[in-house]
Amino acid sequence: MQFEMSDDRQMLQDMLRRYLSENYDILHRNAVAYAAPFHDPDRWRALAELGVLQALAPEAAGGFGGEGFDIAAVFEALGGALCPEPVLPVAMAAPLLMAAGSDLETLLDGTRRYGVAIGEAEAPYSLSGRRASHEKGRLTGRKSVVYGGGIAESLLVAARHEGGGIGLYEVDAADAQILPYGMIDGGGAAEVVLEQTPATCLIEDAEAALQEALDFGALALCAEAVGAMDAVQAMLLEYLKTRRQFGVPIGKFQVLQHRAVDLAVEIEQARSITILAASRMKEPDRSRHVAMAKALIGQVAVLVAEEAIQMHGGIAMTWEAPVSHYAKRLVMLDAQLGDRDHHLRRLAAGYANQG
Amino acid sequence: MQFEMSDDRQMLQDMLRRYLSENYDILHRNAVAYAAPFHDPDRWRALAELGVLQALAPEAAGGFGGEGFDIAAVFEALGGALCPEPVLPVAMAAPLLMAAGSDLETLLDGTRRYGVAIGEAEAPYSLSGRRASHEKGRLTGRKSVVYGGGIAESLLVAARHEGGGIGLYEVDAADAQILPYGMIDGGGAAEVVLEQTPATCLIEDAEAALQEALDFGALALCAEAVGAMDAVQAMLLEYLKTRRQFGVPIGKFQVLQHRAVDLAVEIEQARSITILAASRMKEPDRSRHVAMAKALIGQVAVLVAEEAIQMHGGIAMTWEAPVSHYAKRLVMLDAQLGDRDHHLRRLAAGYANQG
Amino acid sequence: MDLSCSPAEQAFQGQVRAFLRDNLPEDLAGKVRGNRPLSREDMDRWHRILSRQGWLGVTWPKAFGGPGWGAVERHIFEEECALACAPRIVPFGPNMLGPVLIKFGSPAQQEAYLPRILSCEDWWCQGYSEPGAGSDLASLKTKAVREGDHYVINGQKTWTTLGQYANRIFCLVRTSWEGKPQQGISFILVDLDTPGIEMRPIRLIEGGHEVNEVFFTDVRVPAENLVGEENMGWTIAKYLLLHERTNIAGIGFSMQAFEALKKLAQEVTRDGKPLSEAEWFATRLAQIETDLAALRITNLRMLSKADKTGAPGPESSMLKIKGTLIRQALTDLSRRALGPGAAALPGTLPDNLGLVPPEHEHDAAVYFNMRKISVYGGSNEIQRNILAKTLLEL
Amino acid sequence: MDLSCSPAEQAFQGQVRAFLRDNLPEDLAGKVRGNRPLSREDMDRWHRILSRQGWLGVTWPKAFGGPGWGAVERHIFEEECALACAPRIVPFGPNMLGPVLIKFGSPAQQEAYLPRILSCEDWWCQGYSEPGAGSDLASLKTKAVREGDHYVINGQKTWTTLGQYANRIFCLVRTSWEGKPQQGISFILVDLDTPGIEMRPIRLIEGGHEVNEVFFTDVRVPAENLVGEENMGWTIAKYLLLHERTNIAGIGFSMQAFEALKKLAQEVTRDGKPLSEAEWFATRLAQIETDLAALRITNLRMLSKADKTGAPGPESSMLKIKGTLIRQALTDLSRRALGPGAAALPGTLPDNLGLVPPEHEHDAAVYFNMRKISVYGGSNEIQRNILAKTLLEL
Repeated sequence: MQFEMSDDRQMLQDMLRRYLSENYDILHRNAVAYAAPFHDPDRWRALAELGVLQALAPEAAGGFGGEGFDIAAVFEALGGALCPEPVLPVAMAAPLLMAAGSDLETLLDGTRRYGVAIGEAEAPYSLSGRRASHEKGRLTGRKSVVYGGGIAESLLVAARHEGGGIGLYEVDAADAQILPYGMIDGGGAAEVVLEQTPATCLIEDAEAALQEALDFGALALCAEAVGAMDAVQAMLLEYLKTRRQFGVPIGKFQVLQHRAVDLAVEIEQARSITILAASRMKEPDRSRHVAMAKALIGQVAVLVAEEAIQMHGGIAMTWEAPVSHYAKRLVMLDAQLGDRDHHLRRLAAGYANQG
Repeated sequence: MQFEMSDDRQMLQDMLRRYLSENYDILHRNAVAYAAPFHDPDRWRALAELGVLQALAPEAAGGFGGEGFDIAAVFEALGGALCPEPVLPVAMAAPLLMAAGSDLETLLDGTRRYGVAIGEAEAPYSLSGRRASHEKGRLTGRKSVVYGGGIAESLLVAARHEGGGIGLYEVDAADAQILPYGMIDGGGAAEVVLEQTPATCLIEDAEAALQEALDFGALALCAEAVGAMDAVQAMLLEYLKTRRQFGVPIGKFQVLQHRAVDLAVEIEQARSITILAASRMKEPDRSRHVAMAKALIGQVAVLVAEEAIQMHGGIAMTWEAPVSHYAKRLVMLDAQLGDRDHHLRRLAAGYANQG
Repeated sequence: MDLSCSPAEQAFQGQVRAFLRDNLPEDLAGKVRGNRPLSREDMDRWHRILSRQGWLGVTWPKAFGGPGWGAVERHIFEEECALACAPRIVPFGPNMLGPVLIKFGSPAQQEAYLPRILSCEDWWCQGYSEPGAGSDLASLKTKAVREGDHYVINGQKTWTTLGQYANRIFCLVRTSWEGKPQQGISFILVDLDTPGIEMRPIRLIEGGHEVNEVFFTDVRVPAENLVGEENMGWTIAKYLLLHERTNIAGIGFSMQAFEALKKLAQEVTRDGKPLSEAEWFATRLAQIETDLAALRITNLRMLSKADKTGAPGPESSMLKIKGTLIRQALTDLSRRALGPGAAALPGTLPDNLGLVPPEHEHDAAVYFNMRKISVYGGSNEIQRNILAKTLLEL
Repeated sequence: MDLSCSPAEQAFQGQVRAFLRDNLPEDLAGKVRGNRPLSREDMDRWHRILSRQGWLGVTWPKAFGGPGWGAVERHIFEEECALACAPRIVPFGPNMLGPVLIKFGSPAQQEAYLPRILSCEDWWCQGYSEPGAGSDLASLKTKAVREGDHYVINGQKTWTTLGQYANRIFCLVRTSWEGKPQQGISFILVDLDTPGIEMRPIRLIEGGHEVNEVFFTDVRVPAENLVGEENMGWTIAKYLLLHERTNIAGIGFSMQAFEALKKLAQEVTRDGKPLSEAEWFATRLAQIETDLAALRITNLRMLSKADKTGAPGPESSMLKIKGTLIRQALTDLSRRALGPGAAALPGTLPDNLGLVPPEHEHDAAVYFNMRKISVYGGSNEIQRNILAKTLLEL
């Protein structure tokens, strides 16, 4: 057993952190994150040139990573800087395109942006219950909250095929009706309305591939959260040490000390479960470990956000304070790709069959 | 609106408190509570003579109370002294015997002790799912954790009748196989094994009467818990003020202050929900309010017990410290007549029908 | 014990309901129901409607133009208003300054300002907090120095809610540096037109503008604007804190929010079933309904006690703590009911998107905005400190 | 990162499993599985089996008769033992005094006592806490006064676990009243046969006898029984606290308890359905399994770090806090799974009652008994104080 990051990954992560701290500071981030198109094409190209996207796919597919710990290294750094660029769809599109035997070159060099359209309004998290459907090369239905959908050129869409199973289809974004909007925690998403929209079938029975993509996406979100939580903890400790009330730094108050300690404990737990999930991405129990990770991350991230606001007091309620933006991201990412309730219930269903 | 106890009830409660503090102190209580028959016949008679049992039934039935606030006044005092005598079966038997049109005299003067046998091992809380059954004047089945069952002379038993509904039957304890045992939080219960046991049918379709008895019993437990929580809070505050560590009373530590405050807030909430339930015992929404009360009491009582132990430190882990016995009672009463999960789920089921 | 309303209370409740039915504009109620921002005109319109009815200064005695209600009547009024989705009364004039002037103001001040509050001519805001002194009011630094018949004020206030709409501000200022820090504080009224005052918006976490910073540079205020004696500001501030914060538990708001949430849970389907029928969600509804039912009784018990003893005790801190936690739990659960669509940013949504029910487009914003209620007005931590000292005597 | 076991680690794990399979008596495992009290003979039997294998002093270097394991091997050993329901090693001799003597003891002390620990001839107990000093060890009062070549000890110790089985006790005693309170403390070894010692049982909340009070009245102890220098007891106590508390998170115990709970949930039916299929119960299982899976990794990460830096950091306090909370959550959920039958008092149950599964008759007692783990060994509050200071530097 050993728990150090490999040198290669460490180098990539350090480089990415440095790039973001120099080129994507919170002011730039907020300017990009809350106004259409919720995306900075120049910085996006730069991220691609750094190899950030290639780190999300294995060598066989033209990348140089693609393992759980590669995803984790990249997204931890993105989370630390609260970067709103749509890297998540890349992490999810890569396993899908690989499963389909498609070429990943334009995905990994950042020149073609993909949206991964799985969720629907009435079935945001579970694969079952898809209503969008495929018939004779055309898709009909509505896919909901497609992250990065507003700027995507290609959409990878999950839809029921004629046989009742769920297939994976590629749609040219120009052929679909795309309704883009911003997110309260930064970045953009879109509703994708399909009405007899031409589509290419990539995989006929795609449940397994879609579950893999969902798992990779969820792992990415967990790592992003860990990066953001570390940043919040640093801000909080700094604040507790410098902000004075009643004549002393507020970090001297035992109640705040204990609450800060409880957060630190939970953040270590969140880091641990993310490491565990990252280590299982090639194993048969991948989904179960990802569900554990996303469930725990959902709990801890919200706790960290709420407690950080409470302990910062009024200042964290302001737009000007970076912690408020981190808090928003930490709370809202629970609702992406399955919230804590969804994943706990998935895990719970696993006990029934063991009798 | 007014929130004062009526003079009569206040007088009864004061008298009962005084009697218990003089005649049922913690040493006597522990001696009775943990050794067969888990019952003190002399003190029992004295309680009956004080009118404690008569307060649990209305005048029409030979008592002088029987309203929600009467139950609450009596059980709050019993809880404050941690009295292990089987008064609960009286509070539950009274509405059952009244619904059956039976005589309550020997119940209310304490000369005949009743056990109310509703729960079964596989259906401890809900009325549906009874397996004990009635056929031609005889009962067969097993009733589980019948409080006071070890010393009861009469048993009021819920069992399925031939038509599939649930009836109420009276069984002479001498005719049943009774397996008595003690409880970890004091007092005694029994398993009641019925094998073609002769029984008198009191009510053919008794669901409504049984639900009423369960609700009165649950209200009694809520009030008992409030009495016990007040006692624990008093012990805790005393301890926080007198126990010194690191040179100061431990009540000066902000962390313990805030945790004691949170307990105080929750205890007031527990008191409020019990008052609310007591006020609704004659209304159509009685069961719903009792479910709310028992659910909240179950949460708060366990919290108070666990926090009181933690803040007392090691001393609360000892048999010698009264707080340990209060803590045991507060935790275990959640499991009587429906725990917090059971009642929350009952309440939850109510939202589905409102369309 | 008798938890039912007396006939008089029932009649009063009927009167309030009838008034709301007949006078609350549906467009205002709709905005409140949908948690959409109210404009100054919206708020003003509702204030004037209440004023015409004589129900704006709900805590005021009749002699000063108030309705002369007791605590229970105020409670009924506030609960009914909240359930009907009436805009809340902006409290600074009617609920805060009004009672202070009635208790501590000179007859001239009462005559000058009280009628203008009821007539909605004046819109007051509050100058309490300072950047360096959030919950620690005693350490405030904005100073007022007496020069002849004026005070000259220099310093900075913050968290001034709706200051952008106000024409006047009441402030706590330091008039003495001697003795304990609490002792040198005074309470003063300032016209916002006075030269040297600058108000700057603070943008909040969810993007809204409801609070401000106020900068004072050599602001000359007539000495007669001092309320009470010099250096008795702490007494006035404590009076305000303890006696006149009506509806501190926000029961009515939570009851309305709970009803909205229950309705939402019946509307939102998840995997083919309404959320209200999903046990994991419905048990949370049940938990909140239970907590809220208990808090409502706790509130009434304390009101009833306050009516008897003449003043609310430190228990009001309990109402603050639990009331804010329940309100926050409600906003949390609403947001979660909406799934990933909750995160859609209101101002950026295409029309008729239908991603979430229209009345819930602001739920995530409200969730973040409502984090403030456990921070301001004495944070929940401060309330616990107070309770430990006063109620538990630790 | 590589979370898989190395081939050497896998081989070691296989060795431990084989040993347990071949040597752990089923009656002992059954008692542990059912949470039934172990007798002195039970514990002693297991100690001797381990001793024969050379695995009793798990933290000891080979030179002193230990196995010379690293942190990961110790972790594997402890986890496997717990999963197999082996009795835990009573830690006072092998895990506490042994390492202290190895680090601070004189050669004579090492020679006299270490072999007797491994041979199970000595059963040590601990004299740390005093009635007035629970978590505040610095304030302890039991005094040892030097008289010639003896120390004369007077005072009282408490919470002496399994002292009723011990023949020796190691104590922290006050040897000086000068300087800071920590500075005047010494660490001394006492034969329990020495005149003037009285041991009295303390009955615990659930009725069990596992701790004691020890009274010292003019107890004369040879001066050579002092470990280290006079007044260096605090250093030794801290060493013990930081370096030698193996398995502080109790992961293995929790893993075993979780498996038992999962099995219980499949056995207990409630209204016609096993609890494991009831979503409200199964989600709690999932929560605990998740917390525990995370803590296991947290533990391994910290072990791995400690193996590199040579000493565990303050992070071990994290393991204590979270480990105890998870163990308590497990006992809580077990008790609740049993419904009202959980309350049945073990000693009073008729034979073959079948009220709850036989292995779970003690679950409520265990729940109450396990409240102690967040109190003793430095309460969780003390651990948070330590972490605030050392890790967060607040």
